[in-house]
Formats: sequence, structure tokens, C-alpha cells
Amino acid sequence: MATDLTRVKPYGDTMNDGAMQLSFSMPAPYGEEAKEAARQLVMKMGLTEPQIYHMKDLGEGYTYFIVYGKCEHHIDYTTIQVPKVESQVMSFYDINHYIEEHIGRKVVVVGACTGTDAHTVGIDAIMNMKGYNGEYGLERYPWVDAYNLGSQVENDVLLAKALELQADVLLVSQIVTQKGVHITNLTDLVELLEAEGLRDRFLLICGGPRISHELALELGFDAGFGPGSLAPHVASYFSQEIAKRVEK
Amino acid sequence: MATDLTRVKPYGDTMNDGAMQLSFSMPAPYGEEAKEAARQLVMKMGLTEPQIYHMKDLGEGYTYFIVYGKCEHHIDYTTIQVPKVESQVMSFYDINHYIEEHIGRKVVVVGACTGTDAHTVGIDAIMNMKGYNGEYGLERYPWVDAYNLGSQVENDVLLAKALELQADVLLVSQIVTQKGVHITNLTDLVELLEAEGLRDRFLLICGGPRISHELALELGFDAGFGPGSLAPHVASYFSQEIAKRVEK
Amino acid sequence: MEERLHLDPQKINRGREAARKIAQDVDQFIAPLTTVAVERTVARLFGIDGVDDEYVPLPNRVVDHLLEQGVLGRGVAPWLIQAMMNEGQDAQTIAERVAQGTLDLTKVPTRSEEEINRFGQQFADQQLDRIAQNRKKRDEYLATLGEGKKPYLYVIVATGDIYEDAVQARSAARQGADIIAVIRSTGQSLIDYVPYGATREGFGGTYATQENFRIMRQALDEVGEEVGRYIRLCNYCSGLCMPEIAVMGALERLDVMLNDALYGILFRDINMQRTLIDQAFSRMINSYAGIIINTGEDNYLTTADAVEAAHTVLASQFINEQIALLSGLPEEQMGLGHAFEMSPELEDGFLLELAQAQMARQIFPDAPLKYMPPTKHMTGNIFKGHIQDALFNLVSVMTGQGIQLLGMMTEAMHTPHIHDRQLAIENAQYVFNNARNLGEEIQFRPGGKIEKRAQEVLDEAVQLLEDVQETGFFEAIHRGTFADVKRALDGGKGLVGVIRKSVDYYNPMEQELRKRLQLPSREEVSHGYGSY
Amino acid sequence: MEERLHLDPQKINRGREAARKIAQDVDQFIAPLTTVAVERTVARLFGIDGVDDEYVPLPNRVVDHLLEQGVLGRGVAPWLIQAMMNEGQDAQTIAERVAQGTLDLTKVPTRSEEEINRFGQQFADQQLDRIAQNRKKRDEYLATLGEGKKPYLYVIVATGDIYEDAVQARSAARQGADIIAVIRSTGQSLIDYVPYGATREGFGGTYATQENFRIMRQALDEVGEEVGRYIRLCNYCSGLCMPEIAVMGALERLDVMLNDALYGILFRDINMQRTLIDQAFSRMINSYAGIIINTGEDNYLTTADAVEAAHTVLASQFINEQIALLSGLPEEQMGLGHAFEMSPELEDGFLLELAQAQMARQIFPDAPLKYMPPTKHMTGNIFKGHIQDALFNLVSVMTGQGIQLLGMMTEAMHTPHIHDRQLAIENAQYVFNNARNLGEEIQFRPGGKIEKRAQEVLDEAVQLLEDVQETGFFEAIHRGTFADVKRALDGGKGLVGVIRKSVDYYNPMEQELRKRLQLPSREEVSHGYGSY
Ligand code: B12
Ligand code: B12
Ligand SMILES: Cc1ncc(COP(=O)(O)O)c(C=O)c1O
Ligand SMILES: Cc1ncc(COP(=O)(O)O)c(C=O)c1O
Repeated sequence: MATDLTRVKPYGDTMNDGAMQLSFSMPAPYGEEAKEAARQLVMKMGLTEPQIYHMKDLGEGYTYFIVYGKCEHHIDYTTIQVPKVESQVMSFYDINHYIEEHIGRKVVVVGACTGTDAHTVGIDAIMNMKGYNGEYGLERYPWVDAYNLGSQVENDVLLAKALELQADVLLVSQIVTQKGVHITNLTDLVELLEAEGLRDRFLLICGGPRISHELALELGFDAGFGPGSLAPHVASYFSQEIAKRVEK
Repeated sequence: MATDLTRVKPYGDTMNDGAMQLSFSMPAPYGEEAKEAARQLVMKMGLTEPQIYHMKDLGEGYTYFIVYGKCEHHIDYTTIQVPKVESQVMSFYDINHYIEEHIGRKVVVVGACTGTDAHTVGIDAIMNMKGYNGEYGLERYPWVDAYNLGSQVENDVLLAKALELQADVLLVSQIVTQKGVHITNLTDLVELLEAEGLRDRFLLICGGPRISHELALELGFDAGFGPGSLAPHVASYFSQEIAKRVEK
Repeated sequence: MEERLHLDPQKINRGREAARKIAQDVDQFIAPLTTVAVERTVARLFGIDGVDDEYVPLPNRVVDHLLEQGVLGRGVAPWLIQAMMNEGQDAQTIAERVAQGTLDLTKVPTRSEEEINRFGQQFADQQLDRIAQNRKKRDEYLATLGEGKKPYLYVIVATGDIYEDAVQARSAARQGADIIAVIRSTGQSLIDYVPYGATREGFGGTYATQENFRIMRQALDEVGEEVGRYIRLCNYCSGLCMPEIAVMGALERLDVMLNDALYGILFRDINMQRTLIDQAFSRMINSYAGIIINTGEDNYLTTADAVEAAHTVLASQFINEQIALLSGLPEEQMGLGHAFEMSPELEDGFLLELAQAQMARQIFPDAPLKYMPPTKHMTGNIFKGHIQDALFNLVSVMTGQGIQLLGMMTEAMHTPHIHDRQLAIENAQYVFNNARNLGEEIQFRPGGKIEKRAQEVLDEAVQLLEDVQETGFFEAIHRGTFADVKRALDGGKGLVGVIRKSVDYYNPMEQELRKRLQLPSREEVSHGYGSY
Repeated sequence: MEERLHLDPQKINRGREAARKIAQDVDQFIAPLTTVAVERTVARLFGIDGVDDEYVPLPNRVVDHLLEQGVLGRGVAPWLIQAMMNEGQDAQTIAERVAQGTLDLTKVPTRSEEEINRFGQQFADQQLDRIAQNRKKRDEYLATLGEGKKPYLYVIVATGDIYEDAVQARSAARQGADIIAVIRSTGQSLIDYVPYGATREGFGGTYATQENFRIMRQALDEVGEEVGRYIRLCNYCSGLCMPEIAVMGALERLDVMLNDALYGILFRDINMQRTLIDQAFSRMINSYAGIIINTGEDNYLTTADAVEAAHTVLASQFINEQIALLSGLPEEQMGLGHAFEMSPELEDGFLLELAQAQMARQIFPDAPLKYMPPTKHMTGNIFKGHIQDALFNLVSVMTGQGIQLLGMMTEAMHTPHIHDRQLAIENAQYVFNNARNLGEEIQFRPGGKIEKRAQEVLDEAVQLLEDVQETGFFEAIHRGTFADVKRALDGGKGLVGVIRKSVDYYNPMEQELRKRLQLPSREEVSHGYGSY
């Protein structure tokens, strides 16, 4: 049971047994051949001793499988590096105090759920007065001027509003991800800002259940926040980041 | 939606999307690094766009993951060959008639669940008078002499009994498979028979939830029967096989 | 239906009465108004279909043509009829010419009111007969093939590609689904026209088009015959094109339609006037086509808390019922929505869900209640999700819901994959069968937690309805009464499409529908409310 | 406990009375007999432990030494005591010398009965005090740390490697498990000795050894302190070494023990005389150690049909109860077994399961019923399996079961993986919490399907018990009354280990246990049954 963290494998009940569960469908008609196809497929993935424990005829030439097998691959856990938002998470009280002290004026934040996305619960959780999960939203912060534009906001509308309000920070929420529509929407915004020469004018932050900080950086945002985020996480980040820029 | 059967991939809702679900644990402490390790692991397996949708701290330095991703591998379904028991499945009535006609004497069958395995339900399903799932067991067949030795039968005891009863067919059931104990038990039997020069004396058949015909052949058995097998499957096979041998 | 929870009938009556008054006020408000969508619907009923070179649907071209010239207040029908009579061409040709710019409807010589009415009446008869024909066809299917047991198993398909959807739908039907809903692409409800033709590219859903309806209807009829069960088809007529989609559905024999102005107002930020006018007409069509509507109260619980806001769901159901009655929709076609959306972490949450479901069942005994699965509290943990769905299924079979929107274990991730649906159906089949008569075999303890909870929710709902009656429906929405969302009378999308009817307004389709549905005519109604 | 199903108390009394007579007959039969296992247990209580060069445990060496010389009828105690007194050495040294062949116990000068009894009494006091000490320790833990709510969450670990087991057990405790059972390797119950030391290689389970008990006890005490909940440890004293494992468990503060002769007879083909004798002694030990026993009626439903054989489960529970009372085991320590094993395809199967569980609850109101999950009808479909387990959990919380053996979605595949257990615990926690008071809030319809089913099962069980009383217990087993399995009085494994007691048989441990448990002495009991 002593774990060799340089060679970490999946685990069921014996160290390095590689135990793994999979399920998937294939466009192959139900039968022994489909079963063998599923077996061969997971073997290509590096699973040994695959067991097709369940098969179901979905009709229309499709079959569903539940498979267990032993994964041969391993990972060197000791070398893993994960990009993280590099700010100290502070409390509601401390954040306001920090802004007062280090920035000396209210931070203007404009948020929206963009494109055709109508899921406001996430951005509301961050911005609304009443907040979420016991944490006040940005509208409650005395040292933040928060404007929530709601949902289905087109990128150009967001930008116009941001300029009008002299925003410091843009908060963009994307919940619908089918066929990568969130990537398209977020990329469009960055391109729009760059085309207008305004990319550095704002701190650009996105969030949503399928957003990670890493993905946000890739897309050209300054930071990204995933599931479970709360106002203090975001506010800690942008206040410290703006302070850094102000102080420079 | 037109399926290219030479390149079959997993399917969620768009042809060739590769959609696949996995779950597994790793001996890595709960956290962002563990998540990244899980991501990297499934990427090694050939999954693109992996999403760690759920993580749970199992304590003791272990973490559980539920992951979705898109499998890159594909299978040529058109070339798949599955070894199958090559006999015509007949009915209770036809089997008895067949034995009478082609063998002309009762077939003697001895069955047991071997080793320390005490799971009799499977072998009973095949052998007991009352049968299973609406099909009589071998004890009911007028042209079969069936002896069910029950469970926890050692290989040498089975062999002695088989010789005593002048068995034609041995039916071996293996249900417990942990740490490959069924493989060990089955291999031991084949080796015992070979050591005694008796391998060709009996038709050697095994069965159980983790047995396939393919595995049985690999282990040196004549046939193997998996989940859902019923007496007619087995009896059709052994009567035709014995007839073949008799007729030669 | 035996009264299993003791609920004060007086209270129920009070709630219903307040809702009736609210509905009347709304109806009175919308009576003098029409919308571009209503008029496009009339145009469609005249047989106009297809798109121009820029993919703009011809019904839009015709209606916009009149709108731009400020003459839409008379309705699209008189203009069309005049042109058809004068040119001796069918509406489609007229529309094409309008689109090409080779015909101006306002320039066509006028005809007498009588002539116009005769012509309109004839057309209305013909088109509504077509719809009646579809309804008959459905009844025949139901008589010959039969249908699944209630609660019906309702699943969605949402690949974005109608052909892929058809495969997924057929697969689902084979597994046991009774109703297939084709979810729409995220953007559709905000576009002020209905896309045309077979579509293969949508986000989070597939466009609702008449051709897509046809493709799916055919797929389901085929598989229904194979499996020996009539498979119902569902789509959405909420959003900016409510009545148009209703009519498309009526023409293509859809069986169920999501249809709720409140959903559009609250969740898509559609202007309330616009969508309430559209809704009134769309519900007449649905009613006449024998289509079950589904209302969207379940959605409230995705933004508001399911325990605290339970009474808003009931209040809204009362209002939706009364509004629907004004469009002639019988109880049997009212799939009033509610949902199993309480936090799974709640101690005794199951009891509260039972109370809510049973209460709705008793208050709307003839409605095929649409029961929505847990969505908000579904997480990436598919295993836990699957058992949340199992408890949801159990409540449903215990309380005799009508339409069971199946929960998917992958709710927090993606629109359903082909096997997600299979597992969901298996879940419901197992629970429904294994506990088939549980509801009849247990009783709720009189005065116990379950009964008390139902009584409280009813009390609060009645209170709320009486308050809304006082302040007015529009104002109540403005104050965030439903779903914690606030909307203004003049806010939201689509207000520009609202038009005041002129004195010579003529809509033969509505007139004939009202007749066939045995509703009073618009004039009689307005009269009933007093003059203005 | 309010009587929620109407069950005729007369019938229940009749069943209990028949079972009492059956139990007495069994007790009378076994009274003049002892077994090698009982005597090895006594040897262990004298302090003998460890193995010889061939890994044969010293208790076996000592007992076999006497058995071979035909003097075991007197019991191991007198021979040991004589040697200890003469050699002035402790039992362990004596045993080692016997194993080396340097001491023959039968050659040691004899001592008077009085001397032997005095010495024996003293040892018995000392050892039983140690056990009492453990019991006190448990009570202290329970008082300071507390424990989980009932139904207790019971999970198994079964890696084959005790150190791996400890990791899995600690993980499970952190997730919320209340009881950890270490399943034994497939072969163990048939070997006529207890393996020694820490073991790391087993099949389908881990060997039960005293060292393994110690390792696991320590792991659970540690994690229990961390999570602020006493975590119970469970193992198995069925099979050929019943009382030995009982005593090991008592010494290492186990809390729960699977302990059922019938299981061994039916499912492991152990000779019935042998295991019933072993059981009587083992249950005294369990009783005194404050250990909850679990009986194995649930297993019947893995070979027999759960609907048809439901009454055999109840009948066996009655018998097990009465047999246990004869070993001084209070109701509070009787984890009588039953199970949720009906086919999931059964219409209204959930209702029948409810009936069975509620019936057992009412008939054995003080017993911490052990409720087993679906196993036989679990398949490779883990998703369906997970919801079968959810319904099982729901029945349990609705009917107030005591010990909930958690179902695993991977039941048809392997002994649980680390996350299978986590998901199973999450399942139970969710259902228990979300429907915590459901049982109190619903009532079963009087005269309805559920009540009728319970009444029928009770009727059939009483009938069966009265039949068994007539034919005799051994004959009933021979006829395949339980689990569809037939076993003969002289068949099965371990009969050679049964020995008739001689007139000078002496077992100070049993004597003292009977005293402390306020049971009549063997002589009184036999007398009570009539002379023979
Ligand atoms: C509630 C809900 C709705 C409500 C939305 C109400 C509203 N006003 O928001 C209603 C009923 C209207 C709705 C409708 C639809 N929905 Co919806 N919906 C959901 C549901 C059930 C919950 C989402 C939610 O509220 N989560 C709770 C919040 C608090 O979490 P969150 O959004 O992740 O936000 C947190 C973090 O991500 C982060 N965060 C989020 N944004 C931001 C932004 C910033 C700047 C920061 C810092 C952080 C941050 O912080 C938040 C708090 O911790 C999900 C399924 C699920 N269980 O997740 C489906 C889901 C999101 N919906 C879905 C779909 C497809 C739709 C529809 C398109 C379906 C249809 N065709 O009719 C429609 C149309 C909506 C549209 N055009 O967008 C899909 C999306 C599939 C996908 N991955 O693409 C989902 C996953 C359901 C499914 N499986 O099909 N939906
Ligand atoms: C019933 C059962 C028991 C009963 C057995 C009663 C009995 N007399 O058989 C009891 C309660 C005694 C029991 C005990 C144990 N069991 Co058990 N048991 C099961 C259970 C629930 C069902 C098995 C069953 O009856 N299936 C139904 C029959 C009809 O199916 P089948 O065996 O596959 O047989 C069919 C085919 O395979 C084929 N077939 C089978 N044999 C043969 C032979 C021939 C020749 C042919 C042609 C065909 C054939 O035909 C049959 C009919 O279609 C399974 C879990 C599950 N749901 O599968 C666990 C299971 C098999 N048990 C298991 C274990 C570990 C044990 C124990 C070792 C646990 C313990 N340590 O205490 C003990 C000890 C038993 C022992 N020494 O073997 C594990 C095995 C894990 C593994 N893969 O190695 C399982 C999978 C449960 C688990 N997840 O832990 N068990
Ligand atoms: C009443 C109603 N209409 C419509 C929809 C679907 O949304 P959209 O109109 O945006 O396609 C829903 C979603 O659940 C609904 O409840
Ligand atoms: C009473 C009883 N004893 C023992 C066992 C375990 O088997 P074994 O004794 O073979 O380890 C069980 C299995 O479920 C049981 O119910």
C-alpha cells in the first residue's frame, strides 16, 4: 500500500491493480461481435483483462456497454504542475479594506452571461446582493460598483456598456458548452477587444461549470473560475491584481 | 449517422464523437494535482477533451473520479471474428432424440463446482431436475445420466468420481474469480488430466459468469459457457460432439 | 381520485377564483392587441411557407411588409384575401411576389367586408379541417396501437441534427419512451421567425422547423408501429414564435407542446405583453389540435428555492389553468408543470416532495401533470444523480403524475447521450413497475408532516393569488413574485411586434377557432369585461 | 414501536413456542457432546496461542494430542491444568512442549477434581474478566465518541490483504460507515484451525486471525477517534472454528460476529451436529462479550425464491432467536438476518419487501435486525444496481431496520473496490436522510396488499415451525426445508471432531460463562429436559 507517487495507477482494492470502469455506446449492432469490438477498443486504450459486464441493445444498430478493466498507464504525480489563480483569498471585510487601502477608489465590475446563454444563476451567485452559499455577492461590497447585465448579452453590447461605465473588470459567464459554443463566445470577445485595441483596458475574467483557470489563460483571459466559485474568490483576485497594476 | 463499420468509435449523440464515461480511484491525495493526474492519465488512454466531472476525497490519500472524454481509437468491426461453440442448439426433446439416434446410449455427465468455490446456483441451473429459466436441467433428460457433486469439490475428487462413473462429460463451474483463482483451478484440472494421460477420455466443459468459450479454449477445455447458459446449450454441444467422435 | 390529503375545498376554490380574475384581467388587457407572430400564424394558415433568397421566411416578409406600411392593425388576412381574389393566385404565390417586391398588398383594390369574410371563412374552415384530420389520425393510432401506461415516459433528444435526433428518438421509443421531445437550439426562442427546412446544426438542441417536425413525426410513426405503441412527439411553442410553432405542430400532428408565456417572460426575457397575446392564440390552436400543453412552473425552482417557493408553483398553476380555459383548452390537455427540485441534502425532503406532488394531483385531478426531474441539484456524480432520479420516479408513481419527464444522470453535463436515455427509461420502468400500486396501499398520517406541508403550501398560494389579484399580474411579475426574477411591462424582447388592432381588424382563423372551441367571440368577451 | 401492520399476537406466540421446543430439542441433543473446536477454544482461553514449525496452531496440537489418545472426552481443561500445576509452567509453555513432543499430557500425574476445579475456576475468572474489560472499553468509547444513527451503515472489506483492508476500512469510516466487516477468504470456514498472524493473501476475503483482528481494531479505533464516532468491527464465526473465532473476537474487542450454524450446514456443507455444538458455546462467548451476532437467513434467498421462501426466513429467525436465548444472548444482540432479494422485475415487489421488513421489525422489536441488500438479482448493470440498492435503503429506513448491510452496485462483479463502498454509503446516507421520518408519516392500508402479505407469511411460518417441531429440526433440514438445500445428520464436514463427553468432562470456561450469563448449568439444563 505504500504509494509510489512517481508511478500512480488507478486503484480498486490492490495497489496498482489499475481497476477502472467505463461505459459507452457504439454504432454496432448488438451481439457477440459488438462485444468483441468493445473489448478490442478498450484494449487499444491500454486496459488489460477487459470484462464486458453489461451490454444493452439500443436498437437502430447501436449497443451500450459497461466495462471494467485494468489500466496499464501510470502518471508521475510528483511532477504535476497546475496553473492556479495566484491571489490570497480574503474575506468580504478584508477585500473592501484592501481596495480602500491599495486602490483608493471603487472598483467597477460589469458582468454578463453572453451569447444566447440564458443561465443567470452562476453569474448571479457571484454578483447578486444576496449572494450564494452564505457569501454575499459583489453588489453588497461597499468598495465595488457592480453591474449585472443579465443573460443573452451579445459581446458588443457588453463592451459598449463596459466603456460607458468605465469598468475595471469584466465578468463573463458561460454555461452552455455544447459543440464548444462557450469557446466560440469567449474567443470572440477577446478578438473583439483586441481589434478595438482595448484588451488591456479591462481585467478579463470568465467563469462557468466547464471553465478552468488554465482554459481561461489559453483563451486569452486573465483568469477563469470553475464550479463552486464564490464572490470572495473573484474579488480577492481582481482587487489584488488591480492593486498590482495601480502600484506599478 | 451512416456508420462506417470499418472505423467504429464510441458514440454519444454525434457520429464519431467518441463519447465515453470512466470512473476510477487513484492513490493521490484529493486536490487540483490529483485532478490533473486523472486528466493526464485518461489522455494517455487516448481520450481527448477530458472533463473531470466529479471528484471525491476518499481519505487516506485516495481520490475518486468520474470522467468523460472523447475516445480517439476506433475498431474495424468488419474484420471481427469471435470463436463460438459450433453446435446447433436443439430443444430438450430433440437432444434426447439425437442422443438415442446418434449415440445410442445414455451420456454420462458429472458436474461440480470445484476448489473452495461454494456457489452451486450456476451448476444447479444446468443440472438440477427443476432447471432454470423455464428449461429443465440435465437430470431430467432421459438420455443423460447426470451426477451433480455439488460444491467445494477438489479436482482429484472430481476425477476419481468421473472414472468411477465412467463419465463422458465433465462440467466444471467456477464463480469466484478473485485474484484469478478460477484460472488456477481450471488449469490445475487440465494439468491433472494430462498428467494422468486422461485428457482425451472426457469432454471437458467449464462455465461461470466470467467464462467465455474463448477463455475455455485457451485453458485447454473443449468448451466454455458464460452467463445466461441453459441446459440445452450445453447438452446440444456435448451430444453433437460425442456423436461426432463416436461416428469417426 | 380518493382525497388522500385533507385539503380544504374552500381554500382551493378561493385560489381558483382569484386566478380566474387574474386571467380575466390579462385577457382584457390583450384583447385589443395583436402581434406580428399572430399575424404570421394566420399567414401560415393561409398556406404561406418557405423562405426568400436570404432565408427569411415568407410569412415574415408578408407581415413585415404590412407592418412597415403601418397597416398591420387590420390583420394580415384582409390584405391577403384581397390580393388572392384580385390576382386569382394562392397565398403562397402572393407571398413570393411580395418578397420579390413585385406586389404591394396595400396597392391592391379593396373588397367589401362581406366578400373578405366569406373568403376568409372558407379558408379557415378548410385549414382547421386539416388540423381536425390530424387529430383524428392520432385518435386512430391510439385506438389501434394503444399507448404506454401513465405516468408517460417523456425523454428529450437534443443533438442539434434532426437526422441524428431521429435515430436517438427511435432508439428511445424501442426502450420504452412514450413521448419524445425535440429540444430547441439555445438561440431559437429569441429569433422572431421560424427557421426553414431540415436543420443539422444547433446548440443544446435542434431548431424547430416544420420540416424537422415532419421528419420526426414520420420516424416516430414508423417505430411506433413496430413496437406497437403510439409515440407522442413534443416540441416547444414558447418564445417569440409561439402561435406559429403551434400551428406547425398542429399541421404536422405533434402531440405535446411546451407552451407558457411566463417561461418566456422570466427565463428568456421576452416582453410580457407580446408573449401573453401570442400565448392566447397559440393555446386555441393547441386546444383544437388535441395537443397537450406543458407549462413551465418547474423552471421557477431552478432559480428560486424549491422549499420556499413551492407555493409560487401552485399559484402559477392556478393562473395557467384559468388562462388556458380562456383559450378553450380542456383540463385533459393541461400538462401543468411542477418539479422535484429540493436539495437532496434536506432531511425529510422526500416527504416534502411527496406532499407537493400529491397536493397538485388532488387540486388538478384531470390534468396530466407534467412532473420535472431534479436538475438544479444534479451534479457530476452520475451515480448519486441516478438515485435522485429513482426517488423522483417513486414520488411520481406514488402520486399518479401524468407525464414523467425522465431525469438523466448526466443532467449536469450534457444533453442526453443515447445510453443516458436508455438508463433513465430503465430507471423509471423499474421503479414504476416495482412500486406500481404503492400509492394505493399507503396512507398519509392525518395531521402528519406530509399533510401539514401540503396545507401550508396551499394556504400560501391562496394568499399569493389574492395579493396578485389585488396588485395585478403584470405588477406581480415586476416585483419578482415568480422564480425570483423581475420583469417590466415594457421591458424584454419583442415589444415592437405588439400592434393595436384597428377597428376593422379581421382574423378568420381566430374567429373560426373560437366557434369550434365553443368560446365566446372576442367581441362578446370584451363586452363581458366592460367597454373600453 | 407502534404496531403498524395488524399481525395476530396469538400466531406470533404459537410460532415462538414451536421454535422454543425445537431449540430445546437441539440443546438436549448437543448437551452430552463437545467438539475439537470447543476444546481448542478452552485451550485458547487458557492462554495458548501461536503455531508450530509447520504453522499448525498450538491449540490444535494440544487438542489433537488428546484426541489421538482417546481422552478428549474429559475436555482439554483437566489435562492442561494438571500439567500446569505439576510443571509449574503456563499453558503456552505446556503447549509448546506438547508440540515439540517433549510432554505427554496423559502422562502427567493426576490431580483431584477439587484441585482441578479450583485452578480452572481461577483461570476462567481471570480470562472472562479480560473479556469484560473489553466490553467496558467499548462502552466507554460509545459514551465518549458516540455512534452513528440506526440503521447502522455496514460495509465489507475483502482485499485478501489485511493491511490493504485497513486502508479501505479507514476510508470507509471517513465516508460514514458504522460497521466494518472483514470478509474471510473462500476456504477458511472449511479449515479446522485458525490461521496465525497477519495475512496478506486471501481469495474473496482475508483470513480471520487474531493478529488481523488486532490490526483492524487498532485502525478503526484510530479513525473512530478522528471522525468522532465509534466504528464497530465485524468478523465471521461460522464454519469449523466457530467458538475459537468467537473467543478471539472477544479478546480483540470485535463488536459484531456473523454466527450461524444453519449457514454452515446449508451453504458450506458442515456437519450439523458439529456446528450446532460449536454454536452453543460460541454464542455464550458472544453474549458475554457484548457482541451482536448476525444470523444468515438472508442467504436462503440466494438459492430459494424470495417470494415463495419468505416464510422460511421468518421461521428460521424464530428458531435462531430461541437457540440464542439458550446461550444467554439478549434480544439486543440478535442481529437476525433477512434480505431484499426479490426479483426487480416483479410488479409490486417493493410492496412485498416492505411487508417482509415491517413484519420482521414488529415480531422482533428489540433485535437489531440485519438487513441484507439485493445480491442475487444484481447484474453487470451497475446503474440499475445502484437504484435497486436505493429502494432497499428506502425500505430499511421506512421500517426501522437495525443494521444495514450496504448493497454495492458492483455486487455481480467483485468484492467492493474502495469507491464502490463510498458510493454505497452515499446512497444510504442520501436515502436515510431524505426519507428519515417517512415510516412514521405513512400508514399501511388496513387489509391492503402489504398487510395481507405479512399475514400470509406469518401464517406459513407458523405452520412450518409446527411441522418442524413435529418432524424434528434435523429431519427438517434433511428434507430441504431451508434454502432448498438438503443435508444429512451424519453428512458434511467436521463430524470427526464431535466427541461424546465422558462423565468427568470439565469445562471451567463454560461453567463460568453460564454463571455470569445467569444460565442454568449444563447439568440443570439436562435435568430439565429429562434424564438420559
Ligand atoms: C437552471 C438551469 C436552467 C434554467 C436557467 C435559469 C437561469 N435563469 O439561470 C432554465 C430552465 C431556464 C434552463 C434552460 C435551458 N438549459 Co439549462 N440548466 C440549468 C441547470 C439545471 C442548472 C444550472 C445552474 O443554475 N447551476 C447552479 C450555478 C450556481 O452553477 P454554475 O452555473 O456552474 O455557476 C457557478 C460556477 O460555474 C461559477 N460561475 C459561473 N459563471 C461565472 C462567471 C464568473 C465571472 C465567475 C467568476 C464564476 C462563474 O460560479 C457559480 C457559483 O459557484 C443545468 C444542469 C446542472 N445541474 O448543472 C442545466 C444546463 C446548464 N442547461 C442546459 C441546456 C441545454 C438548457 C437549454 C438550452 C435547453 C433547451 N434547449 O431548452 C435551455 C435554454 C437556456 C439557454 N438559452 O441558455 C444544459 C447545457 C448542456 C451543455 N453543457 O451545453 C444543462 C447542463 C442541462 C443538460 N444536461 O442538458 N436551464
Ligand atoms: C448466491 C451467491 C452466494 C451464495 C451461494 C449459494 C449457493 N449455494 O450457490 C452464498 C451466500 C453462500 C455466497 C457466499 C459467498 N460468496 Co457469493 N455470491 C452469490 C451471488 C449473489 C449470486 C451468484 C448466483 O447464484 N448467480 C446466479 C447463477 C444462476 O448464475 P451463474 O453462477 O453465473 O451461473 C450461470 C452461468 O454462469 C452458467 N454456469 C455457471 N456454472 C456453470 C458450469 C457449467 C459447466 C456450465 C455449462 C455453465 C455454468 O450457467 C448458469 C446459468 O445461466 C453473487 C453475486 C452476483 N449477483 O452474481 C455473489 C458472488 C459470486 N459471491 C462472491 C463471494 C466473494 C462470496 C464469498 C466468498 C464471500 C465471503 N467471503 O463470505 C462467500 C463464500 C462462498 C464460497 N466459498 O464460494 C463474489 C465473488 C467475487 C469474485 N468475482 O471473485 C460475488 C460476485 C459477490 C461479490 N461481489 O463479492 N454467495
Ligand atoms: C414552458 C417552456 N417553454 C420552453 C422551454 C424551452 O426553452 P426555449 O423556449 O428557450 O427553447 C422550457 C424549458 O424548460 C419551458 O419550460
Ligand atoms: C451467518 C454467516 N456466516 C458466515 C458467512 C460467510 O461465509 P464463510 O463462513 O464461508 O466465511 C455468511 C455469509 O454471508 C453468513 O451469513
